[in-house]
Amino acid sequence: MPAKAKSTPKKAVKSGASLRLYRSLRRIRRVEEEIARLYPSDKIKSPVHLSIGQEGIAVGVCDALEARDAVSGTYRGHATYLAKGGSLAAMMAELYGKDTGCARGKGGSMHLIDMEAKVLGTSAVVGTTVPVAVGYALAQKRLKTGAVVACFLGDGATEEGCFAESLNFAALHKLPVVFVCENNGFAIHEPLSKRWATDRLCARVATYGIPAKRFADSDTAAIRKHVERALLKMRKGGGPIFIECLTWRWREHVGPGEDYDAGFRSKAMLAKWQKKDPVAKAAKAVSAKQRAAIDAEIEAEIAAAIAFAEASPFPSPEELGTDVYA
Amino acid sequence: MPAKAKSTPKKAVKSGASLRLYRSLRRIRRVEEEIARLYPSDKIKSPVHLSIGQEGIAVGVCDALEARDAVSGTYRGHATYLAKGGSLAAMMAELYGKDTGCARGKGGSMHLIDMEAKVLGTSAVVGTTVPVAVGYALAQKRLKTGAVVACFLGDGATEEGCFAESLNFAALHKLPVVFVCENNGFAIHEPLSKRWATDRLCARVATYGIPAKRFADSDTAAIRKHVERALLKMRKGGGPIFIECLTWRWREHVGPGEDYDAGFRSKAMLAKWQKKDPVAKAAKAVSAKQRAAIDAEIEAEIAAAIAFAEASPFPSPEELGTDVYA
Amino acid sequence: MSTPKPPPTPKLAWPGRVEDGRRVLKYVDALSEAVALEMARDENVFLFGLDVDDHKAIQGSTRGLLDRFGPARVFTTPLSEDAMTGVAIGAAMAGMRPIHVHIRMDFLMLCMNQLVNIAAKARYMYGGQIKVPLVVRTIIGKSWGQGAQHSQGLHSMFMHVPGLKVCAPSNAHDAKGALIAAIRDDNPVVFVEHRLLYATEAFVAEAPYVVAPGRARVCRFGRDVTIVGVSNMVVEALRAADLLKEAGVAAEVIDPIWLAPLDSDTIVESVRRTRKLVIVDNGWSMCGAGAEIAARVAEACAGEGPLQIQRLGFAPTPCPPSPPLEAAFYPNPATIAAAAYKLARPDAPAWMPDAAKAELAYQLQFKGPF
Amino acid sequence: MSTPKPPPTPKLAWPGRVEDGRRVLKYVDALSEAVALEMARDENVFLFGLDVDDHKAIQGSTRGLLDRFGPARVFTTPLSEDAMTGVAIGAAMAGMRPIHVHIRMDFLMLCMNQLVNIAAKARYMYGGQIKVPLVVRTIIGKSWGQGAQHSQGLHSMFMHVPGLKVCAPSNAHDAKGALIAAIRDDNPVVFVEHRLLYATEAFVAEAPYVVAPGRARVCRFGRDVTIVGVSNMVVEALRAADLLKEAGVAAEVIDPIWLAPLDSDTIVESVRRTRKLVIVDNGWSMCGAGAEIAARVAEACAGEGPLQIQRLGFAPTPCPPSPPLEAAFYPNPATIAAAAYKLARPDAPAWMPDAAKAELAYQLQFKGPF
Ligand SMILES: Cc1ncc(C[n+]2csc(CCOP(=O)(O)OP(=O)(O)O)c2C)c(N)n1
Ligand SMILES: Cc1ncc(C[n+]2csc(CCOP(=O)(O)OP(=O)(O)O)c2C)c(N)n1
Ligand SMILES: [Mg+2]
Ligand SMILES: [Mg+2]
Repeated sequence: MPAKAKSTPKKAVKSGASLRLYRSLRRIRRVEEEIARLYPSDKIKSPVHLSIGQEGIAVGVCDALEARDAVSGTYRGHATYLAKGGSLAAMMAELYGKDTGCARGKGGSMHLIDMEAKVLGTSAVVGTTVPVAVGYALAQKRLKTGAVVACFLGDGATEEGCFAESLNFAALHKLPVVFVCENNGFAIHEPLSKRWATDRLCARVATYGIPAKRFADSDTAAIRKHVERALLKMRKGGGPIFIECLTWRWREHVGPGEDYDAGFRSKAMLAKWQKKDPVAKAAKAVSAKQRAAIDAEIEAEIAAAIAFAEASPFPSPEELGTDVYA
Repeated sequence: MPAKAKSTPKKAVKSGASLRLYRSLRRIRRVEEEIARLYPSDKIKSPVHLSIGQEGIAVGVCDALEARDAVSGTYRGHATYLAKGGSLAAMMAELYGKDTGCARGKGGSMHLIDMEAKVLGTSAVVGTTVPVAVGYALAQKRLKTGAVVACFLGDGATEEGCFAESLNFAALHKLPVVFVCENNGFAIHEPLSKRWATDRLCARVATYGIPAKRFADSDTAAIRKHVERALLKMRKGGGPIFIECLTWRWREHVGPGEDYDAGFRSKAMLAKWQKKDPVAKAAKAVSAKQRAAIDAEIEAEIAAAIAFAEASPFPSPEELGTDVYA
Repeated sequence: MSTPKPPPTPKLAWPGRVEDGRRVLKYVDALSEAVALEMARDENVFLFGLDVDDHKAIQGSTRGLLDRFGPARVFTTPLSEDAMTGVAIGAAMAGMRPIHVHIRMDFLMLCMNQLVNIAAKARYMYGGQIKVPLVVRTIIGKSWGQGAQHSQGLHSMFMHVPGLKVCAPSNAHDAKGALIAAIRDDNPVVFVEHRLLYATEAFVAEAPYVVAPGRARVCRFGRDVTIVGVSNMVVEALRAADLLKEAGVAAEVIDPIWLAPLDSDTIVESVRRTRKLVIVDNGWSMCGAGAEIAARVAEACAGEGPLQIQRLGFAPTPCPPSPPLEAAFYPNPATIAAAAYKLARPDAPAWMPDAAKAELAYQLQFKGPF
Repeated sequence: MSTPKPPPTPKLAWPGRVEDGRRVLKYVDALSEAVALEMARDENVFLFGLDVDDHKAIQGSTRGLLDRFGPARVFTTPLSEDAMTGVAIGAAMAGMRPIHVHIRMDFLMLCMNQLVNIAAKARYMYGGQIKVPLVVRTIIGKSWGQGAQHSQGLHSMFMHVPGLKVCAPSNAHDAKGALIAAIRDDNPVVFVEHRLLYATEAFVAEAPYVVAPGRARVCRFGRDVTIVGVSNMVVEALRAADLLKEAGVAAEVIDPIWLAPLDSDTIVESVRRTRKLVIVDNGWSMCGAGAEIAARVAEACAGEGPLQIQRLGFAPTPCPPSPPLEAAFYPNPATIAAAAYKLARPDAPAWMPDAAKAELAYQLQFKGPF
């Protein structure tokens, strides 16, 4: 990863990047593991879609972004939100339905948002955030902020008509969007074979004049490098790019557990993907001592976030009627 | 055009095909010219979208179809309707808003239908008929009728999300659909350059595993031949095909006149396309004597259809409330 | 995340459980039973939609259908609600009888163009040449933090459009009979279920029967006030009626069952007697089902003398997931009872039932009688 | 197919014509003037949608804007209503103020998911972190054989959803002021125009002004019956009031202007006096704007004594293009007047105004006073 053209000096330091990637990956993993652990207590008041196993994509993409850039995630959005710098405490409080939540208890796990960190709000209706992200990018172009938008979507979302419409418009107007398809092979329990006529997604996207690349095992560093390079051109008006990142959702679609006993996908595949575990891989680039320090920090932060969420009040009933209109 | 595998013996005779094509093309052209002539009289009670100049596509495709096959057209649907054998008198009466119209005066020019001739109803909302045609094809497959559906759509319709959704589903289920894109370069007055990121439509469609071919000058016979061949495979479960037919709308988007004085497209292009006039081309394959006979028949049929429309009664006011529900 | 059981033996009718010599069945099972019976009866019926064929089987409501009828007649789709609605319409125009399933009503917003601009109008604007015998099954979600996009009851949008029929059964008996009626209907029917009703039980006959469009049911008779409930709010209204009874108020409870066509005559007839009407909708009030019912009653009998009407429904906000907000968002037996009491006893001091007694009503089984 | 004129000089205000020393402007020009003024005032306003930039300029209502503001701020789109709505929302979330134009309201059915599930809910479900200052301009079509899919008035679907505002101005003065108000509003506004109003004229001040949400207007005072019109039906109602006057009945005519938030207080106040209400909607009645108005009036004052309410609207059918059917489909001044007369004079024999006098009202110019 060459240092050129990055304004943040820390990114120039290779070991700095390794530390950053490990910290981010490990933090997201641990947050979600804690969510899964807490879940049976019924303190979390919202359905959770864990991205355990898929974190490398969000972390790879977001590490290539600058603070001014925005991300648009899905209801499976914890990783995106945290990787881009969304407040962990506010997220945790949101899962608890608390007034201090990032959406003040009016969103829930599927509607995370942190506009300060430029995390656009996520949505529970598949695909809906894609054109919204494109519109946000249109505004960046118009307002000449120089910012780009990384728009995350699942493989299922590519089947929605608005995906095709959004690609065409983004390409036509050369908008600064990094489309990131997290292809975990399933929409809930339905495999690609029941939903896609072919798997030539990248070839299709390329016909819009959008450079498209598939990452067969979604290596964090490779994704990061690819996006970082592409942004140089994109910030000069080069238009959108697309990446398709093959990945594996380790847990069930929604909820804290696994779903291999349901028989629709094999545990052998999990084992295969666990060998590519992005957290374990990133850990190898960091010394044991560094890891210990980072891990301790992370545990402390998570504990504090949970304590914050638990101690926070619920919204008062009068809040029901506020913010319906601006 | 080889005779093999066609059940209708008349199609085996080459000169028969020439006569048929000429008759159909000339008839459609003359019907629309008459509509344009009648229009200022205000007897026609419905906005008309003429396909003058584009008829070769509908005629080429429909000539390759059998009676059991269906067509699905657009609001610019006179050619499709007539080419597939829809009743001219019922169409004319429909334009007049009469009770004898194909939709009993409840449709208008944009909602032609003739289920006896297997002309599915057309729609004024762009793109909406595409998935409906696919569903009709799904039923043909389920019901094992052996029939196929030719689904006509404009270049503008390809921008609607439901087009991409429909392609994916039709390909996934190997449905018997001939998608026919009549690409006249404009949606109302907006050129492709303002709407399409690239013109690689066929390449895009091919990524669904759908054989796709562009006809740069939409030669009637070439289209006919291509579709005829493709149907052999399709009827054996081969799945959909796609053709993109470049063409030119000679007249204005809606209404009887021209629109070259508006400045958004050049009359030189009209001249270029008029050299490829499908009616004139087809006329060359037919002797002067045959032409005269056919023309006379056509004029008589049109005059009779207009007389029928004029003589027919309007629906009675009580008809307002019928057929809201089946 | 429940441990999957071996697939149930393909059967047309579920065993249910027997009470007083009659079969008691869950709403969720009544739905799949209705579909199974109709699919067995008519080859042209098929069922499709995202996830209808997976092991969760749309919260159990398509359980057994894949095994019984195979993947050609029970199949999932891509995430393409708009086109899939068109596909259903096209298949219906070709003579089939598709049932298109959506696990959440919120997703119907992606289908509006096809439903409103094609399905509802096709028969009319094509001069009666075709019909669209389509059932759109759709489930209203509720509770437990699902939030703004997984909770909507949008039935009034469909009631608004001529050419569509709308049904919202409140119990297992009606769920079966109305779904059979919907499948046999030659028109597009938006069939509105409610997630919280799935576990409720009722007496359900094993043979096929229809609960036909356009016929409301008086679930309880009473002379002091009329309460009309929509979908699961019928259950809440019945609970409210129990609470009101303890306060000496006799409430008549009416379930329209079918919202379009709407049998307002039964409601008007009741209000003519009580002169007091509370409508409890499972949706927003503005231009909602309750507005229509109130308007019809006002048109029909307001000239006859004083009349009191009160609508209850979702708070005029998106649905919040946070528990205290969500609790205030929905009508419940206590707020219904209090509103009805106020109309019935205008001069009495305001009354609010005991909170403990006014809990959500879904544990209360409504088994009939019918 | 009109011969194109050379593009008009880019100006903010149109000349219109002068009457009594005041400027008279067409509805269609009032619309483009409002947008021009706001685009000049605020760099963040932009206008887009299919065909806004062609020579026909959305029936003239975007005339001059491309010349004045250039293609970066006035541009067409692909035929992708769903995604384009999302694009508008995203741009609005980023601080811009998009105006998204649809030449026909029917096409909004393709936008429902974004409007209902995102635009309406975004501020709330994102805890107030963002706002969506979006205007969706949309035109109801009518007449001359356009048929079922080019004629719908679907405003009540939007009124139903909290978080959206809905406006339906009936004259050029309100068109300008309400559009300016809509553009300045920090919420998504569905702005409902009517094609047949485009040529109507009114006194319109040249300076910017707002016709703010939530304020109905009493267009004519009368003590015998209250008539509420929606969109172009205000014009028809005024014509009906003229006819009624000749029959000795004094009608009060109210224009809500904004349908959400709806100023029902003004209506209730009027009906408290007249005890008789006719609501004339430019859409279907069932769960329509008229249902909401009727319900609110019934809730607010039915308990006070007898009250008569009658809704008029589209016939409960798709819109047929054939002239005799289309004529029966719409309310018109004669049917409005007859309905109002029946309420106002219940004991008199039924009365129907002279057919010739009851023609469509669009030639009748409504210029104020305001
Ligand atoms: C428009 C829409 N249709 C259906 C659903 C139900 N649903 C929720 S998540 C999901 C799967 C989406 O799959 P994908 O986009 O691959 O994302 P993943 O969950 O695999 O991350 C579906 C179908 C929905 N939320 N929205
Ligand atoms: C969904 C929708 N959006 C917009 C329109 C308005 N409109 C009517 S025809 C048309 C152009 C369609 O272009 P194309 O598909 O290329 O067909 P053509 O008219 O060129 O035959 C448009 C935009 C519409 N009818 N439906
Ligand atoms: Mg997936
Ligand atoms: Mg075209």
